[in-house]
Amino acid sequence: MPHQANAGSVGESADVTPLVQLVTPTGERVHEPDNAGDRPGYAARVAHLGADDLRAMYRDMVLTRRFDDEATALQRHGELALYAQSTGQEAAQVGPAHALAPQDMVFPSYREHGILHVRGVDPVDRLRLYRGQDHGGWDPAEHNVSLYTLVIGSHVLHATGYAMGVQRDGAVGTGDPARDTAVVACFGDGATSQGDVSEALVFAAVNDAPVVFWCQNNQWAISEPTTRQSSAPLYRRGEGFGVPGVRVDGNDVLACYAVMAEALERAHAGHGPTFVEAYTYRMGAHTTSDDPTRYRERAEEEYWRRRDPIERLAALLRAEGHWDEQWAADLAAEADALGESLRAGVRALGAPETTSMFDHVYATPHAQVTAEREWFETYESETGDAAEVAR
Amino acid sequence: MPHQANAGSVGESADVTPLVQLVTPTGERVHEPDNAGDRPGYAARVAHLGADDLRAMYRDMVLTRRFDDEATALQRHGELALYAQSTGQEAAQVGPAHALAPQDMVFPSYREHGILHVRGVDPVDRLRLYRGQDHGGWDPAEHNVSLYTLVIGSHVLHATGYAMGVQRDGAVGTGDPARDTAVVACFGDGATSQGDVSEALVFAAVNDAPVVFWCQNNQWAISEPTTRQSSAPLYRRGEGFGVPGVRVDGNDVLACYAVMAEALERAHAGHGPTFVEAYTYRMGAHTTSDDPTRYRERAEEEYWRRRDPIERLAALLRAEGHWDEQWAADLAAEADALGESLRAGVRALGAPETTSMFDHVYATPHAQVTAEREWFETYESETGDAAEVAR
Amino acid sequence: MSTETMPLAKAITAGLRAALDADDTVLLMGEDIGRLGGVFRVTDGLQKDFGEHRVVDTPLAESGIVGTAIGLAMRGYRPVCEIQFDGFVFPAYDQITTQLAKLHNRSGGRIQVPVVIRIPYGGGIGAVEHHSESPEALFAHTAGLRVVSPATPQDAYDMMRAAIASPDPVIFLEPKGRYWSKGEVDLEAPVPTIAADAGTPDPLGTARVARAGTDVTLVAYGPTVATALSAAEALAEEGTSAEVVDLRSVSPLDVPTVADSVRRTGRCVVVHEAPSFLGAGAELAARLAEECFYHLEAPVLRVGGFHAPYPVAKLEHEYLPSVDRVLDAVDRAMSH
Amino acid sequence: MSTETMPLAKAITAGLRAALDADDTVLLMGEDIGRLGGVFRVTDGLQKDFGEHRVVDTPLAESGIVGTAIGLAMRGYRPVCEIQFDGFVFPAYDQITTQLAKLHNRSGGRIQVPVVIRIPYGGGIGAVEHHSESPEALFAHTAGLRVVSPATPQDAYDMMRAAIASPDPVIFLEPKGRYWSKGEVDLEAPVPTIAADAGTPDPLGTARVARAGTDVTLVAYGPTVATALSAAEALAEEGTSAEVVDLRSVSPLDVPTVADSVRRTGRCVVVHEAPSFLGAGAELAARLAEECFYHLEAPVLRVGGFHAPYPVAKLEHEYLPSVDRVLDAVDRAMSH
Ligand SMILES: Cc1ncc(C[n+]2csc(CCOP(=O)(O)OP(=O)(O)O)c2C)c(N)n1
Ligand SMILES: Cc1ncc(C[n+]2csc(CCOP(=O)(O)OP(=O)(O)O)c2C)c(N)n1
Ligand SMILES: [Mg+2]
Ligand SMILES: [Mg+2]
Repeated sequence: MPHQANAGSVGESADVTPLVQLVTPTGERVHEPDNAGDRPGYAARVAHLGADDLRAMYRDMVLTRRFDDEATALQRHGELALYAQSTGQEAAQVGPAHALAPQDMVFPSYREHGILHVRGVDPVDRLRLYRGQDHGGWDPAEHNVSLYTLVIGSHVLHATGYAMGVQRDGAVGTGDPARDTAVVACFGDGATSQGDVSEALVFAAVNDAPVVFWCQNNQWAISEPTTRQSSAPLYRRGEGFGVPGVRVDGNDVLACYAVMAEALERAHAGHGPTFVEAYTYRMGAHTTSDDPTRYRERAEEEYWRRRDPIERLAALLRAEGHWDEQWAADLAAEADALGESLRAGVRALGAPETTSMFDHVYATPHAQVTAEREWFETYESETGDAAEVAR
Repeated sequence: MPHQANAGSVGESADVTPLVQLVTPTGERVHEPDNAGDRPGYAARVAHLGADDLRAMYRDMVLTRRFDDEATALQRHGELALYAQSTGQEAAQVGPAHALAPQDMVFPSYREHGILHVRGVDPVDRLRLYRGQDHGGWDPAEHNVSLYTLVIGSHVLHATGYAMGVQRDGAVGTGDPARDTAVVACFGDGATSQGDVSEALVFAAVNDAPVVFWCQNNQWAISEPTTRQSSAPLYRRGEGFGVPGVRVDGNDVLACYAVMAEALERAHAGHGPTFVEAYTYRMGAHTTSDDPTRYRERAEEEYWRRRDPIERLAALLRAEGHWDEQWAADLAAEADALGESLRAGVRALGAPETTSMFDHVYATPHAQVTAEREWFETYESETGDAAEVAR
Repeated sequence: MSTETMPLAKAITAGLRAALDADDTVLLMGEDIGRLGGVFRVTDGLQKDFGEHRVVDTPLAESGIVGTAIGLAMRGYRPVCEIQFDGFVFPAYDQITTQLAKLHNRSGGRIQVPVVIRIPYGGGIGAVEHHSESPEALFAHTAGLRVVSPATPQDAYDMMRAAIASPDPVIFLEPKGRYWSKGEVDLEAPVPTIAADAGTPDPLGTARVARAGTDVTLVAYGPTVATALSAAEALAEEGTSAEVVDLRSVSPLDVPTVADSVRRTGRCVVVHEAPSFLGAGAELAARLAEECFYHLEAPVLRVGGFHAPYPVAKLEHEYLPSVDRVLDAVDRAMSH
Repeated sequence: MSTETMPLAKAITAGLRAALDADDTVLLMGEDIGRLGGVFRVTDGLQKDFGEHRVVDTPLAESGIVGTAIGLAMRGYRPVCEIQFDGFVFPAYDQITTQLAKLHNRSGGRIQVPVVIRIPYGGGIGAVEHHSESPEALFAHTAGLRVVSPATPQDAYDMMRAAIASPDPVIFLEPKGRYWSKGEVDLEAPVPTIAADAGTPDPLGTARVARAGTDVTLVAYGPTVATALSAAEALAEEGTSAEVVDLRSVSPLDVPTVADSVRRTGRCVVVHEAPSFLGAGAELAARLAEECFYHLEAPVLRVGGFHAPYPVAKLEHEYLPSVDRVLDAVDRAMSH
């Protein structure tokens, strides 16, 4: 993968696929020249990250992977209805998450387990939806992470609107790093085809909204390759709307950090939105219900297995002398502990109250809900636990 | 307005607004250099047009303007419910219409009176919808012009789907000028914000569909200036989808002809879609219900009145010695005759049969319609003409 | 109490103005609502007084309008979206149905999305296609939305302020054919709140008896309330006493108020412009049969639009429920 | 007559295959319908056999799918669109409601848009949000669309071919919870045509008496037909004879067939998964009251989903109409 700085510039022809990369697949640093303009180049944006920072990223990626494996196993054991893995996309999630300010707001799709992990959303809560236990699962205000959105693309408009609210709150361009707020909308390559995503680009551009469009191109939308969604590289999607674009190596956690840092800087300063295509790969199935052998080649999967983002960062840590066997062993133990507590936590989730399906339909009394709830309560009390009745 | 060839090339920075122009506002020819590639330049694409061709275009523009004036007057006299003028946009409609092959299919919005005129759609039929007489008005198959579409942007997807049908019919890339078929989708600057238009770009690009996106940027969407819809020039909208774009001087009928001819050539040859921004101006109100004094400056209207596309072509005809007073007088008489026959034709349209509202709801029997129609017929026969009953 | 006479449209303007004045988080968004004041001038003057950041001319994209309004609501704002005409709400249908209606529930009550969607709706104005439709049933079937329509200027004023104050999303259907009918409005009236009980002065959740009567109940809302009242007038001349109930809300339906009336009259005709087939009248007929089975002397009859696209303007008065069609239905109900 | 036993899903596959075989203008479009064969494998093998131009993997954009299908139909094709799950049809709602439903009418009959929209719908499969909904009322209220749902493999096969042959657009709701229930299918059966009269073998417009009975009429369609049949079975053991009518079509509703049954039984319970509020049961209740007022011994009762978002999988069997809830409603109807 060739490295090319200033990737998003309009001057590139569509045939070249410029890619911001700071670490090669074998773990060597890429020292790109500084940008021509007055802003720092991408390499400069990671220069301050020391061994501890890199190890923290590595730790988050490893724990995210473990979360994936455990959740997949839980699904296989019937504890979850479904699960969508992030395996292979850890760099494209942990990197940007590390660049966020606490007040920044993230709108995930359903696969951003790495971002949710870094933001501190409770691991068990993250599986409530996949268990069929809850349509949401956590309080968006607690960690500034909105809920999963399953209708592809819808939340990209919500993120844009939220960013328009941030503007109205005067929380951009103040120069106060604790106040200036950006919003991140996460979505996939397939989602770019949805009208809502294009409309979000329209609204974000004309309003200079502080939003980062973080598109993880994992090269598949279930069984459809990205070529079915676009004949132009996705990082260029925003240009014609007035949103500058950049393509980053999504398996390079430092490059993802740097590109997100730049986009956030723009947003915080009030300079408007950025579209980022993080070029990565969905190493697993679309979800636990999917069977990728029906539509893609094992050779392709093999190719990408050799580009595992976790191994790339491990190689860098080793190359730069930051690898420490004791630390690695501790991390493995921590991952085991996470797995155990996740298994226990998920299993401990009881079934919700049957009447809870009438909760929060409205925030205020609504005669139809009230009447039906009353009927149901009477019916349930008369017939015993209706849940036991087979259909 | 600076002329710049090769307007759509990706290499231009967003700040420049390159514009294909072949005739200046004062009627002088612009002899642009040929394109760098192997295709002819824009000037070369109009070189074959002789005096008769230019006069035919002029005639069509004048008759379109007269149609507008008469329809507006008919609305003022209560004969039409509403009317949307094309005044100021005649070059952006007559130019491309002259470039079409008979088998090409046009999907208009509601303002393409110039295109409908050139295609031969009966003038009275074109006003049935505006009279509140018919939701359509003509047979799309007769002149290969689809119906007006009032929901902004919807028909751009229909055009794209139609073009996908053309591909399946094997009617592209045959080299047979009587067979190769293109599809034109007409829409405005405001429409570019609709998700459907972006989705049409997605579908057209991945399918290489033979469709031309003909966007008339008349600088207003009712009261909103184009800056509320996009912060990038509209001709660039398609690039990030893989659809090349070009901006043409929409008040220059020859430039519009040339740019459309190029786009059609691409489509006919099977090389895929093109996005054209015809930069023009809505000289009148949005519709007869609108009052533009509430939102735009008289000075702006004045500026554009001096750039009237009809006068520009007249100046060219004069400059090149093609103006002929007898011909001009005949044309004025023809316009008068059109006005008269339009007035008479519209007035002669009776009211539709009351039961016709049940016609063509379905092409096959549908019990609900049958029952309601029967009820209505009985009710009508029992109560006399229900139309007379005041509400 | 200082009342003013004003058309329904201006009462809505007054309601918007009052809400903008009272609460900085209220903002209006829509196409052409700024300098133009909206195609019906309902937002006339508001951008001038409250600025471009509170009265926002949006791009021409209804899904974008509602989707960004949801995001603004999540950030603490109370957006009031204008959809230019009824027939143009459908590009936003997904955002309304899968997001706006469900976010409060999805979040277990942690998120509120107090978004109001204003839709000038209904026919009778001689317009072209897509400008005269009545889509209320298409929203009321979905849980999570309140669907309301005022019939008088006072209700328009009160219900608009109540809708904006509501923590739940509200589809606010403005009977555009009645925009210019006038009535008294008390501009000092308190903002009504949504109540748990029928019988409280809660115009977002309770019906209103617009005219008392004893022989037949006419049920209407929005634009057809005036039709029902005219029919009642005509019936009175013939010696039939009709009670007119103005539902005001389609979701929820105030069934107790209607049932109470029907138990007294024994007969009921529901009048709305939307197609009868699967319209609000169907639900009411089903519910009244359940609640008043032994009181009904005749089936609940419906006078509504037909199962056909809204017709061309030249035929719309054949399509719309007219006083005569209401009288015809009352005749049928009385002769049962 | 050569019949084969197959699950309902495979009967749909067979219907699609037969239509693709018989008519070159038929094409399938949707997300993941090609190599994957659709997430339910309903289109399994069809791309391999008919090619990428007839079985088309589309971009991820439902409005685009339906909008381009309309354009293809205008060019003479007969597109069959797959919407991956019920909850994802709403981005296409505008194209379906304002374009697909109305183009034939708008053009004065000059344009036909024979588009079929296949939607795996309904619950009971333990899925996450948006994957279990029943949106039929949201389509049936709009004139210009046919809305149907098969309950047996034979009907699935016949109705799919009839829908594709229909010159009108058809919303084809596939009861995904019953995809794997098996039945006999006659693959040589002629393609049924749409008829003007009730009583003809037209599965797109007429109901089917699935079980004869005398005491109460159970009306169902799609996934709830099996529920109603199980309830009838249970009732038979208790000595109550229930007739089960499988509507097959929600638009149009075959009221004569149901009314005929109700005139004999005097009691009726309508069962569907969609919320009762403003659902198809409401329309049927209203119509039956009109048609059989003096025959009804009890109000028409409805067993449906609640006015709440489709719940989490762990609660869906509380939400869905169960045999027990049907029996409860029959009890109430019988004791009226
Ligand atoms: C509107 C809508 N249509 C269809 C689906 C079904 N669906 C779920 S995920 C998916 C593919 C998404 O691909 P992409 O955007 O690339 O994200 P990824 O899953 O690869 O992360 C599809 C089609 C959906 N959830 N929403
Ligand atoms: C979906 C939809 N939303 C709103 C409208 C109302 N409307 C009619 S024309 C128009 C402006 C269109 O502007 P533009 O696309 O620039 O076309 P122009 O009228 O300038 O030719 C609007 C908002 C509509 N017809 N459809
Ligand atoms: Mg993907
Ligand atoms: Mg315009």
